[in-house]
Amino acid sequence: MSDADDIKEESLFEAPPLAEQERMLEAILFAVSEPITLREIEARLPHGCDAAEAMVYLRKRYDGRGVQVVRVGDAYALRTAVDLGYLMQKETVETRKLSRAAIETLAIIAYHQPATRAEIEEIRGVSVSRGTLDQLLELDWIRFGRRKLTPGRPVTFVVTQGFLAHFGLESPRDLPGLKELRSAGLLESRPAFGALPMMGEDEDEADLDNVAGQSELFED
Amino acid sequence: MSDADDIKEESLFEAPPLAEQERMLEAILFAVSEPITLREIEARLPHGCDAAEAMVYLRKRYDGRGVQVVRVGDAYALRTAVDLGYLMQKETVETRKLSRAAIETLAIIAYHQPATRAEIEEIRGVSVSRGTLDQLLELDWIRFGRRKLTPGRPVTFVVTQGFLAHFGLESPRDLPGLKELRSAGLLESRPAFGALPMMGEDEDEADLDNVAGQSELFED
Amino acid sequence: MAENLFEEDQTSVAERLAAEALIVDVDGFEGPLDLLLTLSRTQKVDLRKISVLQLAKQYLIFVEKAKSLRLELAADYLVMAAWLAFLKSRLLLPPDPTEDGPSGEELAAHLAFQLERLQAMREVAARLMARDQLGRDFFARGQTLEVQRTRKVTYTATLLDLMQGYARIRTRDDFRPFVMDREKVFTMEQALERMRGLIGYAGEWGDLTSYLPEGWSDDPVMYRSATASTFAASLELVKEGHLEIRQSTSFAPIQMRRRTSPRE
Repeated sequence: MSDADDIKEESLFEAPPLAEQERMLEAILFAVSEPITLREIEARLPHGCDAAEAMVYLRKRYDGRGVQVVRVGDAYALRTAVDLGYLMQKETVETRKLSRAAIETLAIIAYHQPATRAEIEEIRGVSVSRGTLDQLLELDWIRFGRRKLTPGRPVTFVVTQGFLAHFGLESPRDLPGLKELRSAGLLESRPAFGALPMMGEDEDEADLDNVAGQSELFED
Repeated sequence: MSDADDIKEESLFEAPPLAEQERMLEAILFAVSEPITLREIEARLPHGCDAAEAMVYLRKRYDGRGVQVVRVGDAYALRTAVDLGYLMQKETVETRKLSRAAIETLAIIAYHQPATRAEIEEIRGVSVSRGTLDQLLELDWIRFGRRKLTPGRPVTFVVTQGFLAHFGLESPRDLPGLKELRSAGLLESRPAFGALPMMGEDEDEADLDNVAGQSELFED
Repeated sequence: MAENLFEEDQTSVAERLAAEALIVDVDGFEGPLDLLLTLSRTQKVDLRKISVLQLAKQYLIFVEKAKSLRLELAADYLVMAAWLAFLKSRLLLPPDPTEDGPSGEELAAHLAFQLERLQAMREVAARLMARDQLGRDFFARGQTLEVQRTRKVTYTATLLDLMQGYARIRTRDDFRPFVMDREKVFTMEQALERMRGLIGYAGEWGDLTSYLPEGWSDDPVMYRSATASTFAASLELVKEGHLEIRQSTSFAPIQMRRRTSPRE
């Protein structure tokens, strides 16, 4: 291929001006409604576009508006400004009220992730009912993480992007009070030298159950 | 109610500044699932807001952006800019091979055009299903030609520009002839028969069928 | 959350509520740890400075009370009671140097840690739920997905496919119009085709039967069909002036030869 050809080819794929890229980004964010990553955005944009740069401009443009560009994990989404929520009473979705057990289980997974079922039970002092985890899984707020490299290779739970999106968190690091909990040593798993008796048998059972039921899915 | 009360009420419900009204309008337009009228918007906005005026500003703000405020009847909605619609299409193209029946039918039409259905059937030795012709019509590879000036005035089929474009032909005459097919090794054993025996009655029958089925559509 | 209320300074109310809770809401406790946490609140101190000994006593009193009220306690409450009784004795008696395992203080510290951790998790859970939530405080776009996922099926065929298709038809071994597509029928068209190819060589009178196609003489049905069509084809060729045909008497063999001179 000659030099002339090269030049021609380049000009064929020249990226649109940044202002246009910003428009495109805006349209895509608007259209998808679910958080979308820069990589996914770039896959939709014409060749040569820089989604990250366009995003900087777009976020600036929406600063202080009624609609906001929010970050969810490594993805972005458009959401109405929080202070205007009261205008959207009709749009409010009545979510099934979560049980206290479900809320606590969710918090434990979020703050201790990856968390095994045994760990959740140890913290709460009661066994976790299957229904609780099922409900959280169904809400797409938790998912299975990697198996722990401890005897029995128990499955773990982690929170999802859906969880972050729902609670308006950019990342799990933004969980309220995370720093304080950590500095207070409350997120460490201390060896429980058989302190509380009721866990022992129960824990094992739950793990065996997990291993049997999900080994195909999460063995890695 | 006294005048004093009126004044007091008004001041109590002083409308937010226009910029704020615009933010509210923006959030509402974004969150609602259907286009919304100014009246409905005002019902959601705090007392004293002027949705129409805020709308003017909001539309101006979105002018030229990737998202547009569009009017739908007497309602408004946010939509992605029309020129960016292509970014929102995720097309999965599935390519399938044309069926043998369709290829043969197409070939007969191409080589014998204009060809009646009866002629196609005669050459293929089996009846041509309606679906096959429909498929070819839908692909825009064949179209209806003039009716034949034979008893029953059967419709004929000819190939289209789309056909020529797809197969890289300038004209139907560019189709390789039998001789060329043979020399290219595409025709194996025997030489083609001379005249194809035409079955008089049959043709008529099929044509009558055609006429009955399609007279509304193709009578010219 | 209800627990947070207890930490306010209206202790009398909180105490009353807690006392009530102990009796009435036994089933409402989420396990012994939850009960211990509730009991610990009556100590009104930082959980780290809690008197585990006192807590153990309270718990055991609670269990006794429940028994006297004939409340059925789940097994794990009783197991916890036994463990706390053990812990209490450990904390009260001077440590036995011959005994292995953690000291009473270590066990107590761990229990305090567990209570503090559970309390902390409840607090952050409450903070988490108090956050602005999607669909309640902030909203995603209301209109349904605009991204079109179109599944487009395109049919392809190459010119080669086309030509091969055509070639396939035109070279079909026994190509005949489908209406005559019967194995044992030799059509007049076929016979005509065949005769046309043969008459060039028919200089001498030859029997009709000698013009029958090969393989058609054995089966009577095929023989009849081939004879009839060959005869008809012969007549056609006579009509066209290519052939002469004769028969000496009725049922005598029919003979034919190429016409060399035009008919008079």
